[in-house]
Amino acid sequence: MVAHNYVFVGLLLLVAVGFALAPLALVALVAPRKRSPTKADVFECGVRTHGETWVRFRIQYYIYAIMFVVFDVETVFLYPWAAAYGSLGTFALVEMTVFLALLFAGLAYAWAKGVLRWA
Amino acid sequence: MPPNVVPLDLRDFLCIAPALVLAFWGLVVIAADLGRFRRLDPDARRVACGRATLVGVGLALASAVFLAWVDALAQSDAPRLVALFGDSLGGYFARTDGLIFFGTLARGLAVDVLNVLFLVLLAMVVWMSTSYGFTDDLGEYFALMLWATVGMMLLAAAEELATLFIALETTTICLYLATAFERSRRRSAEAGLKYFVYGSVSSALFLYGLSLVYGLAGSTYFDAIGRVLRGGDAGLAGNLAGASALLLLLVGFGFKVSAVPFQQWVPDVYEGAPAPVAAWIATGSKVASFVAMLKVFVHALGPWSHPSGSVMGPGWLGVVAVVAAVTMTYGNLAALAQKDLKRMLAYSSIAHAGYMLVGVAAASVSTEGPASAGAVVYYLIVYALANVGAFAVAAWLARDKGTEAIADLDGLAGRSPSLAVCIVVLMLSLIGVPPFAGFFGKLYVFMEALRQGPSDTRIVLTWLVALGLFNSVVSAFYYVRVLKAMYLREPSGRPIEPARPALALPIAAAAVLVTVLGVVPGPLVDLSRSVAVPMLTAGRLDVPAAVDVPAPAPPAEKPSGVAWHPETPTD
Amino acid sequence: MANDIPLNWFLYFSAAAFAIGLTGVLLRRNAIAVLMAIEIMLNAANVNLVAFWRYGTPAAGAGPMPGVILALLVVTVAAAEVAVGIGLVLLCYRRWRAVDVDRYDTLSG
Amino acid sequence: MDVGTALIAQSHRVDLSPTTAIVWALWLLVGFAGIFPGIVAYMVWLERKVAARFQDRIGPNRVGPFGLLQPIADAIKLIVKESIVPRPADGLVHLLAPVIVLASAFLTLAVVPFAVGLVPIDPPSGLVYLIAVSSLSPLGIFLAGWSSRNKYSLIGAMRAVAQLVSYEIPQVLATIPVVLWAGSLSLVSIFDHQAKFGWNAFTPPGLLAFAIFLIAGVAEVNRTPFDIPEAESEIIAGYHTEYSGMRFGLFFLAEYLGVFAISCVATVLFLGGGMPLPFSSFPVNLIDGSVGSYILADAILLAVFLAKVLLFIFAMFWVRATLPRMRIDRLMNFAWKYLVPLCVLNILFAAAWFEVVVRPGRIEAGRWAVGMIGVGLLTAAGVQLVFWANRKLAAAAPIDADWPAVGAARGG
Amino acid sequence: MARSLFLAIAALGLLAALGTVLARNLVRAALHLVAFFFCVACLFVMLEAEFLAAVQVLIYIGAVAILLMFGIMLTRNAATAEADLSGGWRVPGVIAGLCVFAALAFGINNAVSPSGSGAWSAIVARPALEPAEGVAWKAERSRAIDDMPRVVGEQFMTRYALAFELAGLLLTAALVGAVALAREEPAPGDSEPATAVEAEAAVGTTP
Repeated sequence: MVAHNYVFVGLLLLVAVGFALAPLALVALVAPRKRSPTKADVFECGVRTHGETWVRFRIQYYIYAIMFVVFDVETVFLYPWAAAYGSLGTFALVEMTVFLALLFAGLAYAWAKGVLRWA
Repeated sequence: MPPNVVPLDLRDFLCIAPALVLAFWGLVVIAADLGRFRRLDPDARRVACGRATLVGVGLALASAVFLAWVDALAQSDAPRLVALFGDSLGGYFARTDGLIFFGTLARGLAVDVLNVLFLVLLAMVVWMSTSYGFTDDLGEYFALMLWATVGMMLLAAAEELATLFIALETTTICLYLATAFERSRRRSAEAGLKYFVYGSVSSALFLYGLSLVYGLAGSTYFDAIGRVLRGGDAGLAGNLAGASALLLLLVGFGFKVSAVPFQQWVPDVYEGAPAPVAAWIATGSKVASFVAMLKVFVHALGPWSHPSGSVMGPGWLGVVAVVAAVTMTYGNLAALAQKDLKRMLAYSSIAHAGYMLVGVAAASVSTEGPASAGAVVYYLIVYALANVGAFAVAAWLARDKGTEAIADLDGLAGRSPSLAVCIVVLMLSLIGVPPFAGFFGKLYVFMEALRQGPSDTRIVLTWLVALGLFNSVVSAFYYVRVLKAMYLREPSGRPIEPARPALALPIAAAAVLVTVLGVVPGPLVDLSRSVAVPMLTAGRLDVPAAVDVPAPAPPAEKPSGVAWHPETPTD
Repeated sequence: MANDIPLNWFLYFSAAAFAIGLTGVLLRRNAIAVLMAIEIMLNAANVNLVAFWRYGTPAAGAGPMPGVILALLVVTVAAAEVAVGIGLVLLCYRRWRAVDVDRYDTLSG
Repeated sequence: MDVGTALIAQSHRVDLSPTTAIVWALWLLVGFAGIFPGIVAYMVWLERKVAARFQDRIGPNRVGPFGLLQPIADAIKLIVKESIVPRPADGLVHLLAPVIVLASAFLTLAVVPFAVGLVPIDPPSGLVYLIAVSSLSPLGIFLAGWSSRNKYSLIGAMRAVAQLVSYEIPQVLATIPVVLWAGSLSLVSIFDHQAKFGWNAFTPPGLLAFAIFLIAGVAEVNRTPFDIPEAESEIIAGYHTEYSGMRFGLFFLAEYLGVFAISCVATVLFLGGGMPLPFSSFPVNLIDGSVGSYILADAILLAVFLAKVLLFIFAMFWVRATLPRMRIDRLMNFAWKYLVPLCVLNILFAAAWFEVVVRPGRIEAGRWAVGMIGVGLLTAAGVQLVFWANRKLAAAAPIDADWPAVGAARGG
Repeated sequence: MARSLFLAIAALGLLAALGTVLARNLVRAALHLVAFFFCVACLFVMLEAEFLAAVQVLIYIGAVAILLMFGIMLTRNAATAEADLSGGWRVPGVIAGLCVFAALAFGINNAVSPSGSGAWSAIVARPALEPAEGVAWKAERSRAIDDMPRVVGEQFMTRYALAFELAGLLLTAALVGAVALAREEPAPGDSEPATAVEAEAAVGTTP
């Protein structure tokens, strides 16, 4: 059954987490621990940290993120289509072409608008 | 082996040609704006974009009219269709089942009439958008308006919840964005965010209700839901899950049609949005939502309206009646205090939602079946026409003053006498003064409400009508303020400039249409009645259109369509 | 996986998540936090849809998986809503330098 | 427990009995926990050796013969080093971040069919699972940068995430043709399909998809020339600036595990998994149902599989030793303006290939030739089109004025 | 076994949801949200909709969460992205939430079907699946579970073709609108520093 697979995934997840944590536990036992205020400072090329951590990011990040989200959702529609394509007729190709064209138009729009330019 | 997949009939796309044209045209407008029109100066670019958009709307309108003609022909003279278009296409057009895309969408005259309405309104809205420059992103703006219309058309035609949901979201998401398009002003961005927050919360609530309905009925098709619900008698009485589902759906639709208590966003959004967008939210979105609401509540959930024959009993009829009463009273009273034209129109549109909800309530208990929903359709048409005109006035003010205070209209009659007359007509129609169409809209809704149903529902509806009449009188006060400003006051500051055609034409066209429909209401009333029937019975081939009799029980070998009925352990 | 989880359990979970999301919408002032609460509500509805699909008996002619399809559409809509919502938040932020819904006060209502 | 039975049952996709399933799962888990980190450790060794050769050095040579014990020494060093967490850091999230990244790389490997029956799980939507778990790593990277409370970490993390998500799209879209031809999202079905129709990379759209997948894959694991996120000359060490000792080691491990996983996935999707010959189902057709035949076939498959993976890994080291880092703007441009349009076109080419060659159900020489030439020309034209359009657009508009073609056109 | 697993996942999920709503730090809230999404994905697996589970992880955790994080980073001081809970609304908000839950819980508990028989609470077992024979819908659903991506594809290409295309339109509209709105207006006095790092780091501390 389908869900059996995911028991394994769950176990694997545990293994992965364990695999990550085990050496860290070992580190906690073995490694030296000498705290000092300077050491615990945030690293800034040897300069004392000033100001807050936050920097104002450019809006580009959002634009790329939104394009990513849109195309990611698109794949959710593309995969089932691709899997079913063999058992469907031409109409499936037509529909998908329309869908792809719509999404591609979004990309072309962002392109033409000049927002795909970093810096 | 996978069973053979029933292929999609690509001819189905012909029936949504107007929507397809608009969807495609949105891309065309963006491309034109980014390409050809980029170098024009702002005013010329705006006009060019607007004209380009109008061309698309015109194409869509042509296809919608063509489809209306075809569908009318299918009812009257089907063989001729076959003769005209050949066996394949003509035979397809002549089909009368009224459903396409595997039953998820309706086709037919009802859809065509609504499409024509949407397109006419859209043309006015697009035209008035060219009157003043509120955004730099013109191509995007017009495309979003077109795509919102696509959503509205399909929302009004949806016969199934998944399609309904995605169409609803397409509409509202486009409108959230369009609301925030006025870059020069903070309030536009704020209105967009407010609209978004309220809207997405309400659609989350709506979705939850929808999921419960799906669970209860086991299907997402309106007709199948109706059939399942007709099979039982529980109604809301013993079924808190059903009650929650209904209330949540009501929240969703209540938000979209701006019924109290889900109206908080309305004044702010109408005020903050650019006037054409506000016009489109107030008319197009409202029309589509009301049609969808009629379908969901009367067609799918109709059996739950008043299951035990008592209006205050456990059905949604009582809830809707209360909401309608509160909505119209609140809208009218709040509108009295407004000094800003768009806020006044916002509250008045809340009030109109109240009147139309009376019509929804009436349609569900009608003695003459779905035909009485025609009253709501008629009301929607005249309301939308008058309101588009009124918002064009707001756009006029926004163009010259940047704000929309009613006081800015002072003394308009002296300078633009003909337009002032048009505005008078629009206001009178909104009040419901004969002989304008608004009067017949109200009359018709109230008449339907009065002649409905068994005695106990009749009492409640009678009270509703009485309240509605009282409210109409109240509404006269604030609409008349506009007239008073135009005719009785002298302009205090700089008077507004005369309207250019982009503003004058929508106002005049709306006024003319409202007058014509008021003087000769017959044809449109008949049309509304006749389209309301297929609208609310699509897919219901077993039921005669006029009478709402319970469907025969589903065949015995099927598991009775009950979603959660425990499987008997025999298998 | 054994078939012994009652349908109700899924529904309770989803109802609780939905209520929490709704509470979040009412409690939070930060627009992005409101957005997150809305996502919780949408997910709750999705759990409902899929649970009804898996446990329920479909009405005739409804297709094999209306619940799943609806859930996928909801995922799409949710993604689009977040994209649009954050866009609007950014727009407002640029105007006000604040994300609290309460602080936007140009409109009187 | 009888491994052979489990093998056969798995490859015939029969439900195992619970005990067999559990024991089999434990075997596989042991394999996962034991073998892959070992492989990764020696990948590091290999990289150092390879890089050294490219730079005319010897590389690690002190610890053990040929420096073979170097990875162990490295591990010990990482363990005994102090793990410094900056004072203002968000402790729990700081710990969680590398765990997420590592788990993402680990979980990816769960669906890889290393050989017949030697696949931990084969869910019907395996490829979506694969993409889904691999899309967890941007989250971990972001959290690493955010939790450190360091400007450079945060900038590095934001850049890394922007890059990862940009290249995830072409990577995902490049797998669509494969799914389309196999008619399934299960990686085993994709393997089966290639046993029947030849390796996917040996078709025109498949080749294009393969190339795109590889490029995007290299970017997904942040390796040169796409290692902007940890561009040490620009932003210190990117998102893991504030990581030291074993916690840094986990990121390191995850990166190499990622390289390994990407190579495995590319092998399965495009190079016919462990099959040594492109148009023959050679070791698979040895299987006659006996345990011995399974073991034999699997031995061959596994050996070839690892050889192919090694080839990929070597290629990545080669690229790293040869190419400089790309500038971030060009990096993003390349993903969105070249790869994504190409992928979208390629999906249509893949549909054409399906109609011509795959639809009949088996390879026919005539149709295959027609497909190779027709679809091949189509694909080549598509590539030309995208590059031409990019050049054209870059030259026409002030947009992308910094793109090399334009720079050249304007005389520098 | 399955029941206790369910209870554990559900409890975790609800805790995560609560964390999302209550966490003051926005990134922490988003992290809780990710945990909630993950629990929902686990529930989808328990409902044998593993395709949806994968999609849930892919879209919500892989994309939506990232977008939310970017949104948080772009609007506020990341380290102190504290968000106050609304003061005046706290009590009514909690009461409203509790009321909604109570209503829904009663509804779930007492749900009477339209035909008047049975209740949700009576369902323990899911309908068994019969691969080939049996009632048509059972075979249909069994295929849907075993081969979900393909069946979803078939459904989207046929029955829900319109919803599918509309989804595409919706995504495009969201992209176009959001890009148009978020696009940086080229301000005249705004001279950007030469390199990316400077641009990002220099603005630094101005709140």
